[in-house]
Amino acid sequence: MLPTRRNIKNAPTTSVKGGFPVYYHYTVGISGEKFFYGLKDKKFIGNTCEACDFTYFPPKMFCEDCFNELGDDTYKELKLEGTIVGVSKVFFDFRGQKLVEPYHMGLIKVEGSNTTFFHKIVDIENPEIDQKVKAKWNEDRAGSIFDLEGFTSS
Amino acid sequence: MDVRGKRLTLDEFMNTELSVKHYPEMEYNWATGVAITKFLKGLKNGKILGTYCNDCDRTVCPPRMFCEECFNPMNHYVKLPDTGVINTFSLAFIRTDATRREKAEIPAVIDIDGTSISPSGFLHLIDEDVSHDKIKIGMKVKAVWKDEKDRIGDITDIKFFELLEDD
Amino acid sequence: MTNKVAIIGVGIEGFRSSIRELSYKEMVYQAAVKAYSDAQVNPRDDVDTFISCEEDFNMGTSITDEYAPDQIGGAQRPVHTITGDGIQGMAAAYMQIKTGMFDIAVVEAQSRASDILTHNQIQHFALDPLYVRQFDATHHTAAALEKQIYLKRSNTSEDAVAEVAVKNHNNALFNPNAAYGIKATKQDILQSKMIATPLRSGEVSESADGAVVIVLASEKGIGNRDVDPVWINGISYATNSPNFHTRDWQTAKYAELCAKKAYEMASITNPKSQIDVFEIDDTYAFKELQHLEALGIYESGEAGKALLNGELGRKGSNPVNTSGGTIGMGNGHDVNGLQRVAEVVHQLRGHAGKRQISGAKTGLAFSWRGVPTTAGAIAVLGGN
Amino acid sequence: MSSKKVGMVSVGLTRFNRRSKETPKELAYYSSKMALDEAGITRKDLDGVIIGSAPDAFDGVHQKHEYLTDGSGGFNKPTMRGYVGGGTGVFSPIQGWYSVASGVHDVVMVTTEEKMSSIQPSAQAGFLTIFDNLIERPLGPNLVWIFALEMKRYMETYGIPKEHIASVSVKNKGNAIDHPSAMLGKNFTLDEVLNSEILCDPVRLLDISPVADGAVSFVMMTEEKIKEFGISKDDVAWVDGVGWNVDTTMWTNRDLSYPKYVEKAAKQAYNMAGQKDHSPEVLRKWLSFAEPYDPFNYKELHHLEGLQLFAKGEAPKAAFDGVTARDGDFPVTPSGGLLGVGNPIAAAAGMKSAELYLQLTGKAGKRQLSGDVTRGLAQAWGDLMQVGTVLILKGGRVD
Repeated sequence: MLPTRRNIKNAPTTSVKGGFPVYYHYTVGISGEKFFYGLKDKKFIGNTCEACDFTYFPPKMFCEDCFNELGDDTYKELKLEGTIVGVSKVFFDFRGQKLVEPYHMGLIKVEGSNTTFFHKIVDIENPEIDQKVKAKWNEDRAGSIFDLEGFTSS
Repeated sequence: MDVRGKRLTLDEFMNTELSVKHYPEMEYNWATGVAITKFLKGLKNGKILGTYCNDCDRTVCPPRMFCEECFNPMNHYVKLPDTGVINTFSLAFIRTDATRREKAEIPAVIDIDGTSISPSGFLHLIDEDVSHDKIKIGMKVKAVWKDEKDRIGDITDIKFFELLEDD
Repeated sequence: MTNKVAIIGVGIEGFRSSIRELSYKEMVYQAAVKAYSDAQVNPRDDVDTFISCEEDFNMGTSITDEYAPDQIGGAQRPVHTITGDGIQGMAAAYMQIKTGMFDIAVVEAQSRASDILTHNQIQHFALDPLYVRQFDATHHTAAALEKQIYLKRSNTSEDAVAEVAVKNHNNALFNPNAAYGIKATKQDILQSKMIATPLRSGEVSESADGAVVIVLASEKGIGNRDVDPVWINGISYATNSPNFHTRDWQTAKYAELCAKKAYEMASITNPKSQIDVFEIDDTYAFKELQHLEALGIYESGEAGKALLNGELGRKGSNPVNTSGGTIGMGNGHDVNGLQRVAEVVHQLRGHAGKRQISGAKTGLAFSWRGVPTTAGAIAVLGGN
Repeated sequence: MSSKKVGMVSVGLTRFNRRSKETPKELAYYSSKMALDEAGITRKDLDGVIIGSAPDAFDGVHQKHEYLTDGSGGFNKPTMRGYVGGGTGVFSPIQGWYSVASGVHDVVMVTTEEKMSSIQPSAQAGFLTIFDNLIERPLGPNLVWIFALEMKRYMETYGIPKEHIASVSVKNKGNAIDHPSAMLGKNFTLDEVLNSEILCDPVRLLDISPVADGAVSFVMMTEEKIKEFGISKDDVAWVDGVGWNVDTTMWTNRDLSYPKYVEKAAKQAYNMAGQKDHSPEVLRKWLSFAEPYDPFNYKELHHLEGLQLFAKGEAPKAAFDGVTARDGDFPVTPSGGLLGVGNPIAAAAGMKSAELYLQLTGKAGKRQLSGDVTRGLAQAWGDLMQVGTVLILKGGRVD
């Protein structure tokens, strides 16, 4: 039998409750703007560091390695397909609650990029590493990560 | 020097379709420990407690389990009077969320009588109905407690401090 | 003077699944008193600099270093926070002593997981807000993906991963500072609930409460003190990339990077034969194996086999996590590194009781910052 | 053991904005890249990265250190984040100093960053959580409270008129007109400051520095590396002294009229620099100028006294009389400070550290002080009115 922690919510000791009564509004930044508008238009926008011969998807304003700035002329459209690098069927959400409908999260190497894109894999019973996949779009798109419903078999 | 950073107006910042919102759920239930548990229980009983350090020969408030000066344990709890002196105060017209209050609340550091270093006390509030002209640093104050049945062992068991020199 | 830095005192409070009778400051005070008595120092007179390792959201306080000084004796002294692991804090203290301007330094880290009601949500909050956090998947998903890639790449079996957890839970039975010492079996682990394929809950270290305080000193700082120094022969830390898109999923790159530097400092060319005891991060069971390979102690795919051969057990040729690791002692988050260091110090001093590895002269402590980071820190320690 | 000589060879700054379009990583990139370019080196030359950023609650990412590593040039490098609240921006270059002086690293990037616009509904909401979780937060405090309480005590103890304190706002916001990063450079009159909107008496709107987004970076390295890269001594500022100190958490048990912790940090730095005489007249001659922390106008004065640059209670009159003006006898905050340039916490004190470098190397543009600028001091402060961090730099040709 494996250990579990005592239910501290009901621990019979003196305590004071509190939290962070805040919320956040994040700008998507310079490269994020190109990426999210791309999704809205059913496009994968990446960008390439010529010096490192390395293509970022999502794009980045700078190359992590050589640290050159990647300007407007480095952005380009990528194919809407890729390969599964890793995949996991997720049974719990970020609150630790069991998901009513478990789903697959994948690491996808989008064709033409050198990076691994984290998104859902949909409509595939048992996705596997090295499997080819393509983008599946949502009909309602608003420049959000969820404009892309996920990747499905190609 | 060519400094960069694109300045956005409030409107550009808030009303772009691309921004991402997040409502974090970060909740805690901090154990109050030995010293603050005693302090809060004292408040529930209408008492202000401090601790006495044998080695430094001083009484401090709020109480603590160890002395930050000599690093020895502090085990001797003492009941202090519920009176003190205004160390400093402010007339606060803004709230925690930065919105304005019409009537100022009056946060203050109260040095509790019977402590042997000065200052030694805690943050609390002064009766917000006092006339702003009247209140001065160094004035004597006394705790105004919630009704016994409403006290829960919290710093807010003291409603506020009232001025003693009223005339 | 040869410019060496030693650990001269260690104090541990906990680890237990929860320590509710003390506030976190009071808990740290208990550990500090033990460390100072071990090191024969008075913190108010003898210590030149203090470092506290903690993260705001793990403590529930913004600018949480405000509350760091008193319980370690640091009021009106040079104190600063490292928002990282205890071994990173130790590296900061090491560097300060190496400047020649400080002789005695204190490093403290603590975990008050029981003060946190929403631990999953807080770890979720560490994910990139634009590209990762928006999915409602648990943060353990990243570890699951990494495990899958590791098993495939190194051809390591699920059995080996489960046996890591079994070994560490069992080792913890002999460690009075461990929260989760239990006679676990492989079945317990393999049948535990699936969090995200292929990661099961039995492979994930449970959080615990506890604090570790260590005292570091130069040779001048040691002076005539009656202490049992353990020397820091090598210490380093490294980050790969914080982005899911660009980080290395194939290996624990951060471990490779910092090991290279620490081995160089400690003149280690063959860690497997030159090091006697290993305390290696096992926040997730597979991580112990993955880290052993990235640290150059085993070739890719060999760590799992070595484990199944019994090499990594207390009686094996390369004992790993005699303390029980984070799986056995309990996940202390910011204090994990100092948990590892404390055990190496116990082993090198011959104070490890039933866990003692006879003749241990050199030890390695390695920590990882957990999902979603790719940050690790390492210390190579040598006994007298 | 003797420490290695450490030189700061470049700085990089972003513009300080109330709201920036860039992500925190992108802001950090701007300043880091500028510092690399100014130094004439590349990321490959770095063997360590120090990151300074204040509460995670502002940028809105747990484990913010890790989040900022790629933008700060930390990919595949040793990266470390130290943290002393508002004191961070001066402490980060101190960390740069100890990581190089120790011989562990030869060339380091130090990047300080803060993006305060992300937190909603206001930065004040984030400041609630700096108060004691058990006996203060239930009272509903905000950050301005503690400044008001400390300011009131300071004024009461020494009988300081508000005009004297307000003159610091006029000076610093005016100085900031010449700072390219500034968000609030403007010539205010004393009356405008004194009659601005009341927040928490005695604190009014123009007594306070504006919250901001921004980043500031430095490159620091050993003397050997400076030679190796062929960097001219004119482009170097040497670390002369450092000090830091944190007072007890029990702020309501402290003498709020005098920052003892700043005194202790300052004396540590003066002693390291070999300056054993700590009398104000001597120190003011020894230093060419100072950049004390000014998130609120009275803090600059409070700190000048803690730094031993003026006797207790005497800094306000000196400021009012123009002694600390950019063309005064002892220039204080020629940058424009937090009051004028803006206050992206860690990056704000980073900006003050950067001002030392810029003044000492003659690169401060319109803000350049006249005469021989040989040695400067930056100081920051933070936590619950509790931290003092002090950095003293001297010019590249000063022995």
